[in-house]
Amino acid sequence: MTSSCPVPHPETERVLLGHGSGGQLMAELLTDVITPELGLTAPLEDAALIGLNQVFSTDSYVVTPRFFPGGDIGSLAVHGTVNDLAMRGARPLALSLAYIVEEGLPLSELRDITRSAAAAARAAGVPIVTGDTKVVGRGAADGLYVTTTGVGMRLRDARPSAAGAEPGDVVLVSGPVGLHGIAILSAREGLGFDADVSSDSRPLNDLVAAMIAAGGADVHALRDPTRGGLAGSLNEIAAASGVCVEVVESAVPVPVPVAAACDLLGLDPWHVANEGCLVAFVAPGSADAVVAAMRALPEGAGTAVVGEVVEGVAGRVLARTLVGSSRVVDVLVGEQLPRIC
Amino acid sequence: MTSSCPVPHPETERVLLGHGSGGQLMAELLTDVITPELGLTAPLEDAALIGLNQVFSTDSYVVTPRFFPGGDIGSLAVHGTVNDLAMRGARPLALSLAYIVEEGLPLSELRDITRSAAAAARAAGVPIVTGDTKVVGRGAADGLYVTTTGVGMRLRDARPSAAGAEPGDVVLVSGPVGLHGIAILSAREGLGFDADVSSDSRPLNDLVAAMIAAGGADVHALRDPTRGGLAGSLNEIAAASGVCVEVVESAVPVPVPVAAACDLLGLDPWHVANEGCLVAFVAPGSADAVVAAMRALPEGAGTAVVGEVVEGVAGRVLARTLVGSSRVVDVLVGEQLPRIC
Amino acid sequence: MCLGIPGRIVTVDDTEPRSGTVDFDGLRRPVCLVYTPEAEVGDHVIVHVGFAIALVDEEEAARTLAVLRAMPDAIETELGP
Amino acid sequence: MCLGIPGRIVTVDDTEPRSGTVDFDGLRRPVCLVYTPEAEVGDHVIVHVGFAIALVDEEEAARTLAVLRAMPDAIETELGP
Amino acid sequence: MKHLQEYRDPVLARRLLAELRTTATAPWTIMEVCGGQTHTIVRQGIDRLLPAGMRMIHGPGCPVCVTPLETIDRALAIAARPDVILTSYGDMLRVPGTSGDLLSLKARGADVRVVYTPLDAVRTAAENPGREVVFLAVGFETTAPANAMAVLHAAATGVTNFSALVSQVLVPPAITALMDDPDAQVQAFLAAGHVCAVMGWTEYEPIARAYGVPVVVTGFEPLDLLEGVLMAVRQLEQGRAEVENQYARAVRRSGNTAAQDAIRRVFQVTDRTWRGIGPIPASGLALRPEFARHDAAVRFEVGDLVTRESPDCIAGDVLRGTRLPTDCSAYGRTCTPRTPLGAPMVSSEGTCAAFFNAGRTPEHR
Amino acid sequence: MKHLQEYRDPVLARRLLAELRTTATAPWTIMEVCGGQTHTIVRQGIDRLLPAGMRMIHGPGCPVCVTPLETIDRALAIAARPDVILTSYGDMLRVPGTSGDLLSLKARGADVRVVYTPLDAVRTAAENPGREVVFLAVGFETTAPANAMAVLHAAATGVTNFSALVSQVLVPPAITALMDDPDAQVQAFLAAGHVCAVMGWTEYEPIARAYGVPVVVTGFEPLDLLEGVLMAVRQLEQGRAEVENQYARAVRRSGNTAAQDAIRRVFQVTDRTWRGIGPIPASGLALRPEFARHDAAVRFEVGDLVTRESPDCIAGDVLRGTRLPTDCSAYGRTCTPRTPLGAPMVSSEGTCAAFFNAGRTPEHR
Ligand code: SF4
Ligand code: SF4
Ligand SMILES: [Mg+2]
Ligand SMILES: [Mg+2]
Ligand SMILES: [Mg+2]
Ligand SMILES: [Mg+2]
Ligand SMILES: [Mg+2]
Ligand SMILES: [Mg+2]
Ligand SMILES: [Mg+2]
Ligand SMILES: [Mg+2]
Ligand SMILES: [Mg+2]
Ligand SMILES: [Mg+2]
Repeated sequence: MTSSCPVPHPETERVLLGHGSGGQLMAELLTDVITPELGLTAPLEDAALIGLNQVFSTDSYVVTPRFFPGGDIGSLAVHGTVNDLAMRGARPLALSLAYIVEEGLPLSELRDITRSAAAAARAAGVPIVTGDTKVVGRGAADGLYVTTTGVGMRLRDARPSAAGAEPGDVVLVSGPVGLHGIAILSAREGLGFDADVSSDSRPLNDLVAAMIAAGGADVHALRDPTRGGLAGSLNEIAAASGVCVEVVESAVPVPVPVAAACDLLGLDPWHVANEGCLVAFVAPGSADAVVAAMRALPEGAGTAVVGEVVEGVAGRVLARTLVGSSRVVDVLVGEQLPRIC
Repeated sequence: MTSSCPVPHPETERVLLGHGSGGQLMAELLTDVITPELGLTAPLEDAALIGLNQVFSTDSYVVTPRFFPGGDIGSLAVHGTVNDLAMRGARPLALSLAYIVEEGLPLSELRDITRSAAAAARAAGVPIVTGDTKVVGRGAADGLYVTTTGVGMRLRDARPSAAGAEPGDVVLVSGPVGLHGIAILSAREGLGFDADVSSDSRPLNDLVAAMIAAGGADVHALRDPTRGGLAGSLNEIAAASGVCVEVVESAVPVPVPVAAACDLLGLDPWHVANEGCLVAFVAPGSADAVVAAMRALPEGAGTAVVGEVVEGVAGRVLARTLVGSSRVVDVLVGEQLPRIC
Repeated sequence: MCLGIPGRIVTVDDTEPRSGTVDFDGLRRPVCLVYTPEAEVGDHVIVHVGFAIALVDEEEAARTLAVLRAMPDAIETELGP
Repeated sequence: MCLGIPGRIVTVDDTEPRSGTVDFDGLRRPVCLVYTPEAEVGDHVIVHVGFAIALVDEEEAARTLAVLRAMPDAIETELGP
Repeated sequence: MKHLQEYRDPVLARRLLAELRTTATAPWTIMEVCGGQTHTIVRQGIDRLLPAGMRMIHGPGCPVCVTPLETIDRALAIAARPDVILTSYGDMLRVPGTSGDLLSLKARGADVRVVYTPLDAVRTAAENPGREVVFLAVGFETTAPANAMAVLHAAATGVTNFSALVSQVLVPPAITALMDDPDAQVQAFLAAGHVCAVMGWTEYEPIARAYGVPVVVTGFEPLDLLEGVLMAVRQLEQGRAEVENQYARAVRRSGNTAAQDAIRRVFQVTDRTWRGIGPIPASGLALRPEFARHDAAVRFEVGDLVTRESPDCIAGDVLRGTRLPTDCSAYGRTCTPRTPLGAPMVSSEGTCAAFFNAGRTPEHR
Repeated sequence: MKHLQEYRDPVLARRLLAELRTTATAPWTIMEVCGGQTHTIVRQGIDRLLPAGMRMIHGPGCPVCVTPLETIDRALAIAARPDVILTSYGDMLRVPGTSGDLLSLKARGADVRVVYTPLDAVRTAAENPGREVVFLAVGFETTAPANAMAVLHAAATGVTNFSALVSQVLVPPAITALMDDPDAQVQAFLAAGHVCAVMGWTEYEPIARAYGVPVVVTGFEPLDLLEGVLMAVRQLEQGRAEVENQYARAVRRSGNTAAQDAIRRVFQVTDRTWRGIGPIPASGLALRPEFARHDAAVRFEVGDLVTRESPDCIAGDVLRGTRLPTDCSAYGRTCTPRTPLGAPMVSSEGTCAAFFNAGRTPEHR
């Protein structure tokens, strides 16, 4: 498309909501705008390494509504960063908690969210050691935004990386997918539905510790499929590792109400965000031991073997469909909009 | 005041803008709402210690406008966190950079700010190793908010702490005060003034390294007088250290246009934010060496001896006034509102 | 065309136009029932953009399924790819 | 009462009501000059809530300062506390 | 979900495919008209399991694809007004107009909101009396009853700041136009189950007769589609050309008469230009004049609209089924779901997007 | 800054203080009327340097302090209306009304904006034609010309959505009321330099004569104040009671006649209740009836206001100079700048806040 081409042109000058949705637009934003300026290579990992064994990760949380079935923005912000550290095989050591508060927020709500963040941190065994609070005027935020940052120390023998998947690896999912995103949607006023769904938001550091204990360096890749969902994480690992992944559609655990909500709204459950499960690529020799270790913990009880790394186009994720055919598993473009027609 | 008391009552149920202004309201918010829930002791330090020598600090930046004389939100966010690490005597090791972006922000602006943050980090000798980008809908943010978090390692012999000031300590200020806050005000549309003032935003880690090299453990307390200004930092150190501080009003370097803006708007220059100077409390035996080391660097060229720790009411800061009298140096209550009448 | 899925009516409300709540296996949504005046609590309806556009005929559904289930089994290897 | 500070007029603009820019030692602000019709560029005015409410009389200022500066010096120890 | 999960059974799917292979003796070409059916077919890879030579052609049944460019441009112009809240189904937000889409306009400050049902748009209007709430009322016969009820409800409750920008389209005239095309390759149709749930299937009987094409009213799940294809192939093999109903659990011959009544009360038949295809007589619905106060096209003067399509886009041929997306020179290069040049690349059931998302390349169609 | 920095010279300040000690032979009591002067005195600790026994009493010259509670409550009620943008000088935002202050109301959603000059409020109105912009027009004779010009400018340019909630007050009637108080302890006044820059000092001549009190028109810098005190003490020592002008660089005997004309065009003298003090005849300015369309008190019906002050607050005595803040049982306990019970604890030049911020305790007054 040349600039004189009199055709529809997509927005390329401004940030769209979809730039934050963990899909293709987001990848483009990072690749085109952010990482070249920072001199970073593609930010494929959940957390960065500092030196040999220290791990460092940050995330901002802007979830609406702030309270939802299964959690709130405070606990979510703790779990999210704890999990990003865990995805690099790290034991979390300390967290920071930074608030951006909109003028007018009830103090009681701020207290409740802080209490929830503190409880989540305690439960994950990580202290919140420092923080910050900024207040912006009415209308300059939507109530409260939270940024957590964590430092951690890699566990012995832990080397998981999005670029670590190898041919033959077994692909695991630690629990049902789509719960968090659907719980958030169901808690929103506008969509007017109500679902028997709670967010899966929870810390996964103990689960990862158990996996590393069982599989050591054979745990090749770990990822928590948050924004962009399962499809996003699988594609990121396939791309970073240069492998082809095949997933069996019927093996992926999608809870019934999640499937119903996706059917109703025209969403793809594999694109829906999760906050309490992980995708793992494990060398076949250690897969049984890792699965057993995962299933021994409550947060891994629903672990499913969903696929494997196969011969094929590098960076591609395939699904074996219900009817026995195959399709390419796509990443989200921008925001996931309810498909109605 | 009982609840049946038919008298004016201040807002106690909601967050006010003033809760973010680094004054008394902010202290109240931290003490009453945040720190008890987190189980932290009063968050008096710029950065937390993890273990013996690792330092960890976070801050969110919500400055309006995003570009101002002397900097922008990107460079500011880097300097702010680098400086908070430095105030604990640490060499910064790595930074994270988290964005909350309002839908509609020009991508070019995001690129410019990222470039500026990267340049600031390079200049300070600290890599930005990880980041995050969230997008919120139109009207749910004011363009862009930035949260930086840093980890650092304490320099040998460095022990500065807000609680470290001792009787007899010499009080130093590394440069002119009030520049940042007035530069921001002058860049705002609404106030309609225009000043020959640039923000002092800059990294202070080299300055601190020079101070520690010269004074070692005799550098008792360091603080960058950001929100709450010089008066806030002095009061915090006086309170945390349980000492009485006396400052000589005429010794504090207030640039002429800062004084003019404060006179015009009825602001107190000691309450205005800074982003490129520090307050130091140094044992008298090392004061000359430290001052000499500071003045040898551009960012410390304007170092002034402004006061000392005296006998007196613990936690109180006194000013020797121009006319030779004395007054208590107060902390800001809430936001600093232009005083007109 | 367009997305329409079956759900079970769990309440019929006293509103104008006629509406109720439809359950989709654990997800409930208010649905306008004005075009299915005969539908009652317990019935399945096909819901499209918030409207029930058809009442599911249970007998026909059973018949369709019976036909499908009566189909002879296939040999796996015939199928590809 | 009320905050009023002296600044020097640097421009007089062609507006209704009369206004201009006043410099306060490196800080400039638009100021309404309607109440100091006689004030010109270079003059000092006292500005209060965006209005020049008085033209500074340089001669009187010099006289006041001269009086103050003529005052005999004091002995430090007389002053307290 | 009952009446859903059963139709996704992989064992039954295999049996249906085996039966289809046994039944089909020729390389039949069948068109599913509906974008929802296209979605299932492409996502489940059903077309790749068909007997050798047999083809599914994906028809013009995606409202996102066929809504005229002029309507999109009009919606953009109306949405740009500061007093307007433009409401739409999520699907329409990324449809390219001549100079952008609604999502980009939103990023530039327009108040654009997604609704799940048009009644939500009426409620938004009631809640924002100082604003004009415009609903982009597109779709086939399925959305028409809902959109009609929104207008009736607004009129009845005096919500005068609600209006609809209507571009409803009708399936049977489109099928007729397709069959009149000398390039027509379609030998049988799967009619869209939900359209028929509303309208019944009597309109298809003259088409089947006139053109000698089997028409099978079909549901949306994998088994529905496989059975629909099988029923069509059986007719073809037997030389029949009738209307049959695979989707009997939801569709009656006369359709939903209450819904049809509402459509008739609110709308009247009009000529309509289909994006990519061109004008088709009597193929659309417009608001009746008595609802002019709820007609956004009447209420908002937007001046002359100059519409321009990409010269590379062959969406018309794709929608008519005469060419595949992979035949388009822009496909996967300048035209991707991220940067759609034509509407069929926008919605995931748009034919081009369905192909792209499934990783279809010219080699592997 | 020229005409500012010179009057902060510490050496000259010491000379003035020495001269004052030499001159004063009795424990004179002098009131500075103006809050701005109070601010300098307290911040510089000037009163603590005065000869033993000599006292400065801080007068009622802070508009934040004396604006009637009823006006604050009315501003709160108007600001709570969704169509209103309430504009105010920053000082007024924390002044406690009966049930809150403007800052809290803002946190609860009201659109409250700080302006530096009333002309900004008029501009805000011009820029927001769909909203009502109300300016809280308080202050003494200094702000009156600016506020008058805002009304004249809005009227001249047809900015009909601008209105002012006026509670202007006048100094001379207040001084008269103070001197009529049987508890009056004031022996001399420092008149407020900027009030006199506008009004001149002829109004003070009858007061000086009638009550036998020296009045010195005084500026705001440390040297101004010290010289003003010295001039008052000289009169007292010499038994004179005249109006003298310390602030000759800015104040002429007749004041600023252009400004006085504007005040007279827009305002008329009215009785006014001073917060903490009570009603004082002819002590205020109200908009003339011909500006009713710009009069917020006329335009906004807010129903009956029930105002209630804290029973602990002795602000009236403080403002009259008969008691010190440190005499108040609430001072520093339930009443602090963070939780002001009365207006003098709000603005940093309010007498109670000035005391508090300077760390004054009953022991160390
Ligand atoms: S691929 Fe794109 S350009 Fe080609 S026909 Fe499809 S929508 Fe048009
Ligand atoms: S200290 Fe407070 S309560 Fe006491 S007089 Fe002053 S304002 Fe009133
Ligand atoms: Mg992650
Ligand atoms: Mg992260
Ligand atoms: Mg994360
Ligand atoms: Mg901080
Ligand atoms: Mg909000
Ligand atoms: Mg700091
Ligand atoms: Mg910090
Ligand atoms: Mg900081
Ligand atoms: Mg992230
Ligand atoms: Mg904004």
